Amino acid sequence: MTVRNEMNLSFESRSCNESFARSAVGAFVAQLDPTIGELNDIRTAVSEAVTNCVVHAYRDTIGLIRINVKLTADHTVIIRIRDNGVGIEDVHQAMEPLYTTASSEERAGLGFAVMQSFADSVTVRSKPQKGTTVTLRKTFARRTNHV
Amino acid sequence: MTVRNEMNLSFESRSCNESFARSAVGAFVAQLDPTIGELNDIRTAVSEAVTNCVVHAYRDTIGLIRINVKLTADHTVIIRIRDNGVGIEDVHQAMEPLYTTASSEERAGLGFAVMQSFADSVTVRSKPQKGTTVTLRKTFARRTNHV
Amino acid sequence: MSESAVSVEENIGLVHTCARRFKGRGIEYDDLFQAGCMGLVKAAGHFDADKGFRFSTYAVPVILGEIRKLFRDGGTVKIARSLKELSLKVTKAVQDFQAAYGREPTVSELAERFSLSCEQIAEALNAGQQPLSLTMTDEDGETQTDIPVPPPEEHIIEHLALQMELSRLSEDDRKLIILRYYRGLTQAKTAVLLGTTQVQISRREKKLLLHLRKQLAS
Amino acid sequence: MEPNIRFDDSGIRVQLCGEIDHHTAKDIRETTDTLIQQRRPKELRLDFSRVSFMDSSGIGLIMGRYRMMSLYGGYLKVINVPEALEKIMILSGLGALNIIERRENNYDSPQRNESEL
Ligand SMILES: Nc1ncnc2c1ncn2[C@@H]1O[C@H](COP(=O)(O)OP(=O)(O)OP(=O)(O)O)[C@@H](O)[C@H]1O
Ligand SMILES: Nc1ncnc2c1ncn2[C@@H]1O[C@H](COP(=O)(O)OP(=O)(O)OP(=O)(O)O)[C@@H](O)[C@H]1O
Ligand SMILES: [Mg+2]
Ligand SMILES: [Mg+2]
Repeated sequence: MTVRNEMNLSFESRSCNESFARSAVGAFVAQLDPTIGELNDIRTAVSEAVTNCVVHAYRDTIGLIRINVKLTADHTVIIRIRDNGVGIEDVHQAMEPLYTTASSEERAGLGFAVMQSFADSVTVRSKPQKGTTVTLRKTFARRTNHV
Repeated sequence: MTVRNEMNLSFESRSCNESFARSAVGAFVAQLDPTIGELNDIRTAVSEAVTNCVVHAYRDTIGLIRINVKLTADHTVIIRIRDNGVGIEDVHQAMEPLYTTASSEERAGLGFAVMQSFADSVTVRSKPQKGTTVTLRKTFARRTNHV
Repeated sequence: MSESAVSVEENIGLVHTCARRFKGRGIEYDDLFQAGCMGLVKAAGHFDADKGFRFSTYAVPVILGEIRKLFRDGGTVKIARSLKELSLKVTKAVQDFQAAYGREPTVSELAERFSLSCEQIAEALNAGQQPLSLTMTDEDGETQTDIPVPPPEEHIIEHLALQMELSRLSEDDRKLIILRYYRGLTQAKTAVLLGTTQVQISRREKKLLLHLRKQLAS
Repeated sequence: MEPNIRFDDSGIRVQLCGEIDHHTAKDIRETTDTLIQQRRPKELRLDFSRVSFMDSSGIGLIMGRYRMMSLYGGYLKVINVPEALEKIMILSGLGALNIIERRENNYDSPQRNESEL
């Protein structure tokens, strides 16, 4: 896996940054010349991960969200979204569709399910009181008429 | 000057990142609800500063370019573009319109002039062999029906 | 078929939950719901309760998978006109392309079509998916693009032709012009810097300007 | 994005597309220079109508082609400059070279003489 290009982004956990984050990641990933659908998938998955940092990791506080994006030579994008928030006790349970610790706020518990549907793979590492790292990975179809 | 929102971006000095950089900064600055023209001004000024890092600061090497963007409560955007490249001996001279050290590459020597014209203010700090920091500042016109 | 076949009706709530998630992203709720129902029916047909999963665990990804397909066509919501128009055009182009070639266009194919960079297409899509206001909206919902007319800007630098002519001048003459017209120094100061007198600078300057004007006019 | 190239009586017209920056200028430069060297046109028209962004790299590009055309005894025209690019065109002083036409005129007219310069 040769990394061809890489970027780092960090910003505060304000909800107005959710759309910025997916836009910035989208703009970077566009270098791999994905299809519209593929780009949408990435943007949606990133949005879920970032929203989780805003809503859960830092709850009523403002903390730093860091994103690292790597583009590899084999048309794969690897996106790491990190926070230093409250962390997750039981990652397996948290990833279960419809599981949420914030049902009172009308959260559906669909975030991880959406990430899993929209990315090729999702891995989560978390430590209570330390923070959470979500890694999304997606390989774009190669096209012959690629520029 | 109260900072309302802030972000940091870093990426390698590859020319393909020039458009990504102005795109990401543009997406962030869009939060201040600039007009299309104001947004274009910012994108142009950022493009100049980033291109200078790619072309001059890191010349035939690849180095890190770091961008910090602050949005203040009074509708001002402050953008700092930093490199750890070759630096500039005489900043005053470098900022002179039409001055360029790369005329053989068809550079016009207009980068700083464009930044000065498209941003409200431009400050440059540089140390030979250490690197350069360009700070762009622009205040957007307030509009009453601002969202 | 499993004995414990699940009822689609009883689980329709799952579809609503999933569909709600994508509201306001440019696709009609009903379309989201219809796609989700397709997923639910599929999931119900294939579900095997003996494997120990809850039905929702199995069905949600299938429902989301169907909804996801909808976003392959893009879509628009209320946004600033220019961006909206673009994303409308992009959406239309995606459809046309798909009809013509039987596959989705790549970003660069669209970029080429619209004379934009890939990043801008990405931005246009962004615009199509969530309200990003770059302009003002009137009472009646008409959007009005606010493109400021740039003030008739002074030529803050001398023009290019002049630059070319300057490069043909002698070192001293060039310095004279630069000090006087780029740095805005007085004739007296320029004289000091060039080690001559103000009178000489004045004369030389007149001659040079005449010369340059002639060259530029030709 | 490949520039679209057209030949006609009065020379060559190159339709530029998308964003012109340091990264994209390289290809445009190579394409146009090959054309100029191979065909030695009397007139080279760079059509900016589909250019959505340009920074000073674009100015360098225009200047370079201007010089090159002069070298071969021809001339350069920059046509259909969109409003968004006017600011940078003015700033660059390119206006003084008399090579900018906001709207392309008499595109199909074969009579085009150098006195128009
Ligand atoms: N970054 C995080 N830090 C701490 N806890 C998290 C984080 N991300 C997810 N969680 C926990 O995992 C649970 C499930 O997350 P998921 O995104 O699937 O659902 P949700 O955020 O609760 O609801 P939805 O995403 O549908 O609005 C959350 O309720 C929360 O308890
Ligand atoms: N980040 C930097 N690091 C080192 N040197 C720089 C940097 N930025 C600018 N310079 C120096 O300042 C000079 C002027 O910069 P400016 O951007 O105005 O013109 P240019 O880059 O040479 O040409 P143009 O921007 O028109 O293509 C450059 O030629 C270079 O010598
Ligand atoms: Mg969530
Ligand atoms: Mg420059």
